[in-house]
Amino acid sequence: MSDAAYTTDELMIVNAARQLGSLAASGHPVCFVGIGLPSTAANLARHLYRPSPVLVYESGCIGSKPTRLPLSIGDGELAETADAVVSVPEIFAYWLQAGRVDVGFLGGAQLDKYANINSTVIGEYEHPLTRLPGAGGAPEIAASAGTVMVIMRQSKRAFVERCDFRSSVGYGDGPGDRERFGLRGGGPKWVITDLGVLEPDPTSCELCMVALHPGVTPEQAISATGWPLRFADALHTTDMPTTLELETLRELQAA
Amino acid sequence: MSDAAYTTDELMIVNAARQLGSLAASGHPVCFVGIGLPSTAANLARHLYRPSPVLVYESGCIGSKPTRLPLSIGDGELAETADAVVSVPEIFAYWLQAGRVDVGFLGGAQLDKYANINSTVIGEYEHPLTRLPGAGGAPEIAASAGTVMVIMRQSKRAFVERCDFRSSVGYGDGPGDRERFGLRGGGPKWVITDLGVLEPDPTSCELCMVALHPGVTPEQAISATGWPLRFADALHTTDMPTTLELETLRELQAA
Amino acid sequence: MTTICSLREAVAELIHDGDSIAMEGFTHLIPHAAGHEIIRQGRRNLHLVRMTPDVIYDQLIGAGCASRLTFSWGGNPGVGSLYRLRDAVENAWPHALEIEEHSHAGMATRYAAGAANLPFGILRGYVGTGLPEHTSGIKQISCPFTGESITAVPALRPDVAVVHAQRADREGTVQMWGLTGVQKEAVLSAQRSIVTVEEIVDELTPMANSVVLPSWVLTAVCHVPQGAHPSFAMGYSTRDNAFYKAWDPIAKDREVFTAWIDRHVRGTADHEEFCQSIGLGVHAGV
Amino acid sequence: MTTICSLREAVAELIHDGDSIAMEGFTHLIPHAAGHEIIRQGRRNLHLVRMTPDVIYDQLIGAGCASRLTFSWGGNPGVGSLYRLRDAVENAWPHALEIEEHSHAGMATRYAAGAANLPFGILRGYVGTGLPEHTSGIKQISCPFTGESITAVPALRPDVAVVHAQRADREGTVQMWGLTGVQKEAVLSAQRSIVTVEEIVDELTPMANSVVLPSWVLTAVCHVPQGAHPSFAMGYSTRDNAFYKAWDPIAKDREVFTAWIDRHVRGTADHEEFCQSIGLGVHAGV
Repeated sequence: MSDAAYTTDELMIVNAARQLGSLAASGHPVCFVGIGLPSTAANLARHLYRPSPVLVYESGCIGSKPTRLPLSIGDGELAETADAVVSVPEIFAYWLQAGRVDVGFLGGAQLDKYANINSTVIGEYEHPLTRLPGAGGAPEIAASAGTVMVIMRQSKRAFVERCDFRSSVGYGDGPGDRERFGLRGGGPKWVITDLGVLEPDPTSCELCMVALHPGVTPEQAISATGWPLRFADALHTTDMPTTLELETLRELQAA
Repeated sequence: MSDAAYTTDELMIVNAARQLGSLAASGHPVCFVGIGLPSTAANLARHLYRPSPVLVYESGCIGSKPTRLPLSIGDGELAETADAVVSVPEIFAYWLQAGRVDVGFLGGAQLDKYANINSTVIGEYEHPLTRLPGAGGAPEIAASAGTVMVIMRQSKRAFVERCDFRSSVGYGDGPGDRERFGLRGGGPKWVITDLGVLEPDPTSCELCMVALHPGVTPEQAISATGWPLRFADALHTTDMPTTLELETLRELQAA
Repeated sequence: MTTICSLREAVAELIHDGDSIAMEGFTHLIPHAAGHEIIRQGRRNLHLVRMTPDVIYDQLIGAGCASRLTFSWGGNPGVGSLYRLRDAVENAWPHALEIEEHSHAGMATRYAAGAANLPFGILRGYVGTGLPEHTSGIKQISCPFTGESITAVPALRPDVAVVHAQRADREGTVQMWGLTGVQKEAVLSAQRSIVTVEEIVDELTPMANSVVLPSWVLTAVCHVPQGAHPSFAMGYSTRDNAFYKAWDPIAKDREVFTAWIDRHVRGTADHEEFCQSIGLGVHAGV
Repeated sequence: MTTICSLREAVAELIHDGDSIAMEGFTHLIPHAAGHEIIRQGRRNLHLVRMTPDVIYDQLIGAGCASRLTFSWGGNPGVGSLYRLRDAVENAWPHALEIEEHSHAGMATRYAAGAANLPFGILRGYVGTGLPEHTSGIKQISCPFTGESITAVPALRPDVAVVHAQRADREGTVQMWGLTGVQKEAVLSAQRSIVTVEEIVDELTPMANSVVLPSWVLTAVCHVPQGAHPSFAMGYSTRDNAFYKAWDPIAKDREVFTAWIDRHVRGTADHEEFCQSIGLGVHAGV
């Protein structure tokens, strides 16, 4: 299969779904998903892996099993196919904060080398160059989910040395900060990009490239990163999206 | 109608229902009711007065309209006929504590002259002579309901100078205590007994006899009270239960 | 005790210049018709409160109704920016908009505290983010039992809550189902409330996942079919995703936006005329 | 992830001597069969937690299973005293029972805090009563915004929660409806959980006023028809008011009580035999 046979969105979605698949081996991973790539990846994993991931939406749906991809987080299908529908205060208090979510998904406009994310403002807070949507559910997803998966396109503009604003915490300013902040969740474990996969170094907490997608060079990754990018010793290449993965994904998107 | 034509329970129920009826004139009074006499009185008032009282049960039922008297606070009929059924944490937080209840009902083993009530222990707490059920919903009903109606049989053993334990607060040790405790509700306004009706003196907060039931003498009331009982200047006699009141009540009880 | 009245009367009576108003609905059941009526009546200096400002507040902000916004996520879900919100924050157009920014969990906690008549609520949240530096109402307190540090946020007590629901009975008891978000808390936290409904019925039949708000906790109930459009009311309508996409170019340009508001909102007498104006049919019921 | 197993297995596996256990159900859905199984298996030194101890804890206390009780109202509703509870508190029979006493609102707040993974919860409560003097976990804290004094109570985090529900599906997702009290909070606050159900079905059809607990938050689900008796399960059974009244003379006397427990609980192998023993028919389903 040639490069042109899939889009970079599909590539990111397939790789995110695979990570969920690897977690599925030890039981249904409970995923707290937002709309867009995370929801698509989690739904793809639900079709590909057993035990299948459990989807929790911040709109209050627990265990949704949509047959088509939801267009918004409040899509009627999500409520209709859910095991339970609860209030928004409850979903955050009894489910996310309580530590019942295994994997949270985040994205944003900026990501720094400690996996902190900015989805609030570019520029100064009081006089922003660009006013972004804001933190939404991210601060508490980043704090309380068992692990966090970040899905973002890699570029010098987005992958920055330091975020203009910290909407959600990855590893703060480095080792020990999560503990200092009293954050219960494990923090970001995987950053899935259009170029490959980054993971935090276990010692320094700095995001390092652990895999590149087929055909991507280390130089491309370096030039798409705003900090001096390090690579894992065992840098590997991700598997090409399989026909099954792509067909399942496309059927889902066409439904 | 002779004395023997009604029981003292009926007398208390009818008089409690009348108080709710007088509140109904200014809109549906929202009543937080326990099982027993309060529930019976509130249901009687629901049949006799318009706008009818709204019944809220601590089991989570809001706006129950039982056709027969519930035997327990968790009677199926209460849930089936309710406008809404909510959780127990919600009924206490969003409804009682929020100040949405106009009238709370209380009773107990002991009542003192400042309308504090004991339903916890007779004797010392650590070595009780009699262990009673405990406070239940009473502390927060007494604190947060707009007003409180107490229904209790009057006797020297029950109407005491000072309660052995304070399960719920009336006026504490006198004027100013409710404010000092930060209690939002207005406190007990009526004590309906088998002998008559007591109300707190507006200045001293001490419970005074404002009415006696037909045929009851002041001496009877004095000898059934453990503190030097005072009487209102305008002491009146309650109206005899009417045929309509008694028939409606008995139909309810027979249903 | 609630009154069943027209939306025009409810807004005229209950929403005043300078009020704080919470119009809630999490994607589902967003009270758009009420937002339009506020624009029609020309309210000013409103303090808008809402977890997800969305298109409904983009319109109110662009129309000059608001001077303050309390929120946690301000975008057009699945589409992109709220350009009127951005223009107000970035360029003070049509005038400056003061913002007070929280997280979703924090906003939900604040509404719940308001509904429970508590002065504050607590959560594990915000710590390590940039929010506490810029938002004054975020403080750390110690657990009196464990000494652990926990975040406190002040209760929300808006002057008015506005929500949309599927139906009400003739006494004004309201029933909504499906995703009901933070609407119960918004209504119970507010001093006054307006509920627009798709339908008024003789009797509310029980529904799964439904929230019922008794008439006696509501101030006004208004019969406004399609009152959530372009959001939806499960059982009555579906989300008009095309409208959300079409909003993007309208909101991007001040003049296009103003012309749209003038024509479809200010230029119509009520929601029925608005629906005709944008070519939206009114459904036949559930 | 839940396991569907027998109640005997669930109790053997999940409830240990010395555990704190919360068996909840507010009049409706009280897990009596599970209480009997705990007596049968002879657990000791349990810390019993429950808003309304009721007949279920009267039996556990009288059978010598408990050394501690956390509660807010201990009576036989509509009937009178819990004589075994009283005998333990007043006379230390069969042995001393340490008590920790709260109000209903406080207990509900404590469960909700536990379910939300907060170390404490806040309410307007207890002030001016005798409870704070005798119960250590009641403290006043200041609102960090208004300075107002508010009551804090520690979260409840029982080792095991035990509840009864109408039904579960074959994966162990549980559905209960009608009055559901504080059961969701009890289950979500506990480390482990056991749910007994009237029926196991292929599919859970949606019901009004229902609470659904997904299989993955539960530890064990057990099929125990009539498992709430003498309490009830709406749609399956009605409250056995005669039993509650009949309990009064049984509980009043130590020997009569012990004989009853020996014969009907210790002398039966499981709930089915118990039902036969007391002459209770098992219903045919919803």
